[in-house]
Amino acid sequence: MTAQPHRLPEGGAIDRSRPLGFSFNGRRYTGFAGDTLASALLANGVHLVGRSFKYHRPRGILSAGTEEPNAIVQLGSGASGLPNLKATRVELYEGLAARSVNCWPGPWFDLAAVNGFAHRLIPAGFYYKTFMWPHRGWHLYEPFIRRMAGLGRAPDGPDPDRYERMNAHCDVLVVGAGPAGLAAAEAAGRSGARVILADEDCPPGGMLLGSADAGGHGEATAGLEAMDNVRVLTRTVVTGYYDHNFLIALERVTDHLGPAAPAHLPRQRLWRIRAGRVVLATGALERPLVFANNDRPGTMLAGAARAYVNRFAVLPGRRAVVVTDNDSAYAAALDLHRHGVEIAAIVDLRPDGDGTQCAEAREAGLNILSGHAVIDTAGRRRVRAARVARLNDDGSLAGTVSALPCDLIAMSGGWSPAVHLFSQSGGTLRYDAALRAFLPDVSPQAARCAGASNGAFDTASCIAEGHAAGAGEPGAPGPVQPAAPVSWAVPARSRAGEARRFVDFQNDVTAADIELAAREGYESVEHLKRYTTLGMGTDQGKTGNVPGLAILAGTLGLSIPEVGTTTFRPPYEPVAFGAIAGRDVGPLADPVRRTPLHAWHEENGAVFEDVGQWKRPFYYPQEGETKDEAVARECLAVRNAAGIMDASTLGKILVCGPDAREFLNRVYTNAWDGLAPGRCRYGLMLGEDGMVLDDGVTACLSENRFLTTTTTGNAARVFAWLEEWLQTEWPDLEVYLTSLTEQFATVALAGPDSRKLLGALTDDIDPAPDVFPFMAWREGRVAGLPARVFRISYTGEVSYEIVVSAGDATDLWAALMTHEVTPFGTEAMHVLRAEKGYLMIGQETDGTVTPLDLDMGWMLNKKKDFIGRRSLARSAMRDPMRKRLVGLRTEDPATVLPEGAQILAEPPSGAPETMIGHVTSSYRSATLGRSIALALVKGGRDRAPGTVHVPLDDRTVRAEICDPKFYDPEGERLNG
Amino acid sequence: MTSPRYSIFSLARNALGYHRSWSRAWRSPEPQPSYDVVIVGGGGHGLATAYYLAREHDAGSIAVLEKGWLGGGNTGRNTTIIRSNYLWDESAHLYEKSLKLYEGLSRELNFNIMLSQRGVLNLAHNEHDLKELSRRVRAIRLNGIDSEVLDPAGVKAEVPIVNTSPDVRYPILGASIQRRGGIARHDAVAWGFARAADARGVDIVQNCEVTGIDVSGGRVTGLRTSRGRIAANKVGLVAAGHSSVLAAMAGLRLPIESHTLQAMVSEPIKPILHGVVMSNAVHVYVSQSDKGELVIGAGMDGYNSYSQRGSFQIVEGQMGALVELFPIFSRLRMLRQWGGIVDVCPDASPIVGKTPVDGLYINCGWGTGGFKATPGSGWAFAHTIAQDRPHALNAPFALERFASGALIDEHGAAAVAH
Amino acid sequence: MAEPARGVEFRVCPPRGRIELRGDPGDGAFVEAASNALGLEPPPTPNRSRSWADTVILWLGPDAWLIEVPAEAEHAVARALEESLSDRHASIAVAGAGSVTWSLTGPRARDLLAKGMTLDLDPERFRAGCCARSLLAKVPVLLHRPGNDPLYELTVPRSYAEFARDWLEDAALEYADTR
Amino acid sequence: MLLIPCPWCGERDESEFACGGEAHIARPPDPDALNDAEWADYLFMRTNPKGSQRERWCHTHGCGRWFNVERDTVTHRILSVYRMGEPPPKDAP
Ligand SMILES: Cc1cc2nc3c(=O)[nH]c(=O)nc-3n(C[C@H](O)[C@H](O)[C@H](O)COP(=O)(O)OP(=O)(O)OC[C@H]3O[C@@H](n4cnc5c(N)ncnc54)[C@H](O)[C@@H]3O)c2cc1C
Ligand SMILES: NC(=O)c1ccc[n+]([C@@H]2O[C@H](COP(=O)([O-])OP(=O)(O)OC[C@H]3O[C@@H](n4cnc5c(N)ncnc54)[C@H](O)[C@@H]3O)[C@@H](O)[C@H]2O)c1
Ligand SMILES: Cc1cc2nc3c(=O)[nH]c(=O)nc-3n(C[C@H](O)[C@H](O)[C@H](O)COP(=O)(O)O)c2cc1C
Ligand SMILES: [Zn+2]
Repeated sequence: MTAQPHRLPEGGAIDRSRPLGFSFNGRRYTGFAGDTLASALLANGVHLVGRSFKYHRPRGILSAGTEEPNAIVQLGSGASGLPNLKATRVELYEGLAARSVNCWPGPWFDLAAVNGFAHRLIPAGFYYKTFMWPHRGWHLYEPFIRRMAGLGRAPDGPDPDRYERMNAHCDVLVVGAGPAGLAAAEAAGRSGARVILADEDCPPGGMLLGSADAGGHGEATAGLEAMDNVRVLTRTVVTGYYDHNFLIALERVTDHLGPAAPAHLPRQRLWRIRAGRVVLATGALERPLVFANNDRPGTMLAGAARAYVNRFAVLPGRRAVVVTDNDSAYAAALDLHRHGVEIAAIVDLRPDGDGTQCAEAREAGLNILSGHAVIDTAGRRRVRAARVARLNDDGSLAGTVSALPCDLIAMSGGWSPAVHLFSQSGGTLRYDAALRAFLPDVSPQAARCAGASNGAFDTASCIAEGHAAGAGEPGAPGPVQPAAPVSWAVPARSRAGEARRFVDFQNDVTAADIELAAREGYESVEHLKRYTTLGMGTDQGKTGNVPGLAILAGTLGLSIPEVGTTTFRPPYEPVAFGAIAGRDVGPLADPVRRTPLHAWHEENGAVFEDVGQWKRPFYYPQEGETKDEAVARECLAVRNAAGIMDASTLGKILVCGPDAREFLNRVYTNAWDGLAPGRCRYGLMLGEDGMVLDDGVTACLSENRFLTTTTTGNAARVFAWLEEWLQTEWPDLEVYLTSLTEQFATVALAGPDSRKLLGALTDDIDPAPDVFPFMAWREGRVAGLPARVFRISYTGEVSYEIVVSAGDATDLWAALMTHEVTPFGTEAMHVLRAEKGYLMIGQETDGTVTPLDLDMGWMLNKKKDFIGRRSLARSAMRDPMRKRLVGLRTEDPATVLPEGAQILAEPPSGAPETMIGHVTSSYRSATLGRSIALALVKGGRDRAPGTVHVPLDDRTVRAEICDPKFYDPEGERLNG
Repeated sequence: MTSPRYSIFSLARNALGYHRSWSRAWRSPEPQPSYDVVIVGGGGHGLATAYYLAREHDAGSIAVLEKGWLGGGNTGRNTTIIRSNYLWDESAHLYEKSLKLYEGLSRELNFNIMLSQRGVLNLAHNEHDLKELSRRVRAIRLNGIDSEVLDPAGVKAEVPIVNTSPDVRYPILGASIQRRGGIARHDAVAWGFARAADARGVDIVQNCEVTGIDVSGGRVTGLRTSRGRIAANKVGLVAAGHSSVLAAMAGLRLPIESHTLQAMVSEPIKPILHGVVMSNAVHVYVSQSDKGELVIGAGMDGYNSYSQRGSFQIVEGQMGALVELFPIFSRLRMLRQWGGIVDVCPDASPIVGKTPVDGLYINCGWGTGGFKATPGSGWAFAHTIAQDRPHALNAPFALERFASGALIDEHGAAAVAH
Repeated sequence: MAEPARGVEFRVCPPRGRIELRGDPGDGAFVEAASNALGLEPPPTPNRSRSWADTVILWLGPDAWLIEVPAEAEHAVARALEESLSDRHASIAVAGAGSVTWSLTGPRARDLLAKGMTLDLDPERFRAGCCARSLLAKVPVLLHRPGNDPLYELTVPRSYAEFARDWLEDAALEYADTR
Repeated sequence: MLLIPCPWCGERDESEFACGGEAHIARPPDPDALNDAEWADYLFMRTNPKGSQRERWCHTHGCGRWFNVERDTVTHRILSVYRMGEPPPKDAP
């Protein structure tokens, strides 16, 4: 096995029959199925994996899990590259190609390591104190700082992978499949509850996988798989805990397969889980010890070293110093020893280690140095020796320092229960001085921790707690271990050494930085975090936060609970943006709404406009036509002959009931009392603030039934608005609303020929103006189809809106097209209505415009109350200098003002100018052979006749205020 | 009380002593029994108010009371976008004043707030957006503020990684850009103002929650706090998300609702995005911090909240939009998400001015966009408190506008939170 | 056994008649008149359907129902309702052309829907005879479980139909083959 | 992500609902009787409490009904739900 010199000849949960080739920084290696990238690198003797964020110090592998701060790699390249992955969480596959991040040319020799020499100049927060020269000079420095910062690189193309989202419901969600989680899932499963058990690792087993006494969990898993009410999700990290027991989990569906992933499967699946109750059996995370140069490759957590030998059959070193302030590292020492690692010493910070553990270690012949500490290390790219000294009772250094040669330092600074999700749930934490850990206290949600995440650190109580939690029974408090004197940071021999005691490995935050922050007044733990960046790396301080805040507490002379923790926030483990977006990307990014005539428009070359989610034909260019030419042609066709437009997107609401009329009276500004069946009326709707909300035509179908039309963009909003008033304010009104927008298609037929055309298409509707006047509607058959025809006009021409069942729309359109008609789009409609000075909601209005501003005071009925009326009486609404609607004629008829252009009373004289209004609509009118514009101008038509000035980019255009009815002001053509 | 000047030289000098002799950036004083002016709320706006009061006015003794840690409110959790391209004159003038102050702030405070004027783009995705954008840019320019319109090619030139393909669900049809806009280091703004205010004698009292406001004869007389009663002649409420709660202590009702606004950061990556990109239509905005994370925001949660926790669906919408705009971000990962409590007014403009209670002033309602206003708001509010009348810059933003109807509707500017 | 089933079988249902009925279920006369016209009482229980012969009535809201009838009967049934309810406060609207209905069957039909819907579709909870309005991938839909086969009927507003179909087909790629 | 108990449909995901803000703000029966400030109070002023708030929600993408919810604005716990027109339950736990 020379290819993997540090692989044990047997053992481990790896599949030796499946060797896998992979590369790291361009060099080729082999590992086995079941390896992580980290374990495979260790098997090949690679400890130096990357460089740190700020000082570019050589870094190795600290952990064997998600808490990893150091071993950050870039996977793959190009569009499918993945930055910032933790080597400890990447499962090995054939062909995997990884690189170190944030170092150049590589981790072995990294140019930016000069930062390390400047270490002393750039402590925490140095950038706040400098880079202020010259005045506004930050932009000179920023690019350099930016280039130094950041870890991996973003892919360089669109993501080739798919992501899915899945909604799931369960009675019990169990997070974590260690002994506690397995027991919980089993107990909950037996009760018949719907259970989901999720674990970020694969296979299930939790810490058992990494301990020598593995086994047992296999059986438990098999038992679970036999229950149909239990769903086991492996490679699934529960990463966010939101309100009302909503959690998200990310399943890595094919990440571990690499290029062999089947194409039809998503790379990842985001589970959105609504759980009745949640059992958090998320285990505990081991903490590093803080001593000088504790970051050299070859220094790792004791539990991780143990996992590497047991689970992966990898020797993380040949000669180890185990350093600890608690019992758990003894098991690691023993396991390492059993697998042939020479234990140079177990260095125990406590004056006397625990009896049983010590005894076992002594029995095995291990050298135990109680009351000692590792105070420094030697080596550069790999640890060569641990410097060990005796500690006084107060934690200060005593006696001489000896160097213990070693290539592995396995350290344990105690365990932090993984309370992240519990805390995200809104749960409070309490500090347990005996365990030296924050434990879950009370959650406002149905959440409960079990096992190591609840402070139970032996397997039997984990199982017992898991069982109780799964079954929903009260749990018994676990055994409490005796308090141990502890030093959260081992002093160093020199000040330089003190400044190299790392707490947050990824962001290079040292104990000295924490002390500096405290000294400068950044005393709150939240200030500490933001000033030093402690815990802000990709690991979110899973290992370093507790030692960090403990050091702060020590510096300030406060207790640890007084200092408290920073806020735990989702996600527990980072989640790809693509996985959150799921399939809401590309053409599926947002629903598209299409009218029944969409296919025809598409086939006939329509250019579409997005109006909300709708696709509407904007104009229909013919071969070689520009937009302006097409629009002009369409407009002229309507003015001179006939045009048809798809108006199906207009909102249609059936208002039905004995109080329908009264209801309309309240929601529209005008009165509806006199509207007889067969007739329609234009209505204006305000918000309660008096601002114009929407407009449209309402037809009286029968005494108690009205059909109301809304603008396209406001259809849903108006429907909701009306329902809201009915249900919440006027439940006594007997009115029912039904949306008929989808049921009917509307085709507007407009132009002087339209009456004749309609006549040709119907036998039972007499279009003669005296029997079918303006603002009337008739029911009958058009082109043989049952239809309602409304004689209303938005173009100023004789015009009809023909409303048929959506299923009949294409037949109607086809029948119309057999005549001399020109299809026209929304842009021509905009021009035609502007020629008439008709307002368009959203263009002349923007939520700040009242009917008075639009000179539509005549629409305000004086005899009744209506929504928004009172607001129109407020003092600011009566200001004569409010902006009001006018027409504008440019001096030069060829000049088309840009919409949105601002208007001045005087020629521009230099900013800031006094603006008196703006152009709301502006077009070239083919009918009139000149430009026209509508505008909102202070004082409105009180300024007419008068000249205003419209500054454009390169010149100022003069224009005359005029009546906004540019075309046929008397409205004769309506009856034409 | 003078703290040493910060410079590369003081940094080097201190390095020799292993940084053991830096003094506190601000003191941690016990609250005095009485002050001439008490500012409630140690966010950027409150600290800036205290600073300008101490620097530009003869206001007597000043304290800032903060219930938690200074800068821990929205100042410490915003997406740091700074710009002054507002539609209405009133807003444009106020935000531009603020931007101007920002431009000299690192020097002024002797604290590097890392103002990075990298340009802010607002994208347009449909005809209606384009028209709005044209209107806005023209108004802004006539107010003497820089702003330009970009076509899709111009957008691509500014931000090469943005997807300007016409074949997407909501293609980019254009954009406006304010080149003087950008981002700044939010915490540094709070800390810099705190340090500078402290140096001018302002007492900044943290962990001091105001629990009651004493009013007698229509005049404010003092405050009850978690650290005892503090008498005051004048009180400025600058408590952002908690404004309604404080106003209620003085018997006032405000046209304000508190909502959660969420934000998130990605893992840090090498520089990839230079400017700040915002899109109202698809609802997302993003910039890359100097540390390398993408800082991303979107719209507010739809219900009132004082929880600093939001709903995941907002994040999902935000990510859909982001990946649409920047397909190459799909494989980057969300590192952390959080929420802040924003105080929103019906017209999406702030309230800065006097209240019906004598000696009680209010500065609130900045909603989703007040970080950019921090120095300007503090400057104008300090004037208002010191002179007992609003400055011309903030006079239009009085509470009375809700009765008169003279609202300053900036929904267009704030349709997306920023 | 037949051929190995595809994960989801997805079919467009033939056009059907639909009528949206609104009225007060507390008004006995309304219920009686509606029942007389329909031969079936509008279900008073939220999110339940009721069916007899060709007629299905789905609960949409506390005073709203969707009546499904054969396409050719749509207008006749609407007229019958109108007549029978002429003296009651009620609203009757023909709505058949406004939406399309698809049926979904197969072992992965539930998973397919769960990708886009937040409803709890557990077969024990969303049983035969259950119906609900909700959202599927931001599209307002009406989901109905008429019986055990077809498992689900999904009714989508007409304007969204093409989008929703694209979405479902894309979502089903993963289940194209369960072999 | 809230789980809102619609009085008709039972618990449904927040995405199906729209929040209508503070409840029980009745429209003044005679708006003309109010001065501008009083009208502004109805239009704009809100209690915006920190803690329990009575507010209106609509099950927009479900049964379409508006109803009242009593919810804690800090914990987001839903304390009670009652239909339009019903009085708020007293002393919800
Ligand atoms: C996610 C998010 C993104 C944003 N993005 C941007 C952006 O990109 N650009 C932009 O311009 N704006 C943005 N904003 C808005 C901006 O953050 C705020 O408008 C601004 O920071 C408000 O500052 P402030 O000082 O008024 O409030 P805060 O910083 O919130 O300060 C108010 C302080 O009052 C304290 N307080 C409250 N009650 C009491 C009491 N009873 N006693 C004592 N103290 C009290 C609070 O603890 C708090 O510290 C964003 C906001 C959020 C939440
Ligand atoms: N002091 C000590 O000696 C000590 C300390 C800690 C743990 N232990 C041992 O560790 C074991 C603890 O058992 P346990 O079941 O409580 O924990 P565990 O660590 O065995 O299992 C936790 C499981 O949760 C998974 N997990 C964590 N967070 C997750 C998330 N967000 N989403 C999905 N999965 C997640 C992990 O992958 C792991 O498999 C016991 O055997 C105990 O003896 C000992
Ligand atoms: C501009 C900005 C950048 C941030 N960058 C990071 C970051 O790099 N890493 C990190 O963990 N959090 C980052 N945060 C988020 C903070 O950790 C924190 O979540 C936020 O300030 C809200 O505070 P809270 O989560 O303590 O409530 C950033 C926040 C802001 C506003
Ligand atoms: Zn409902």
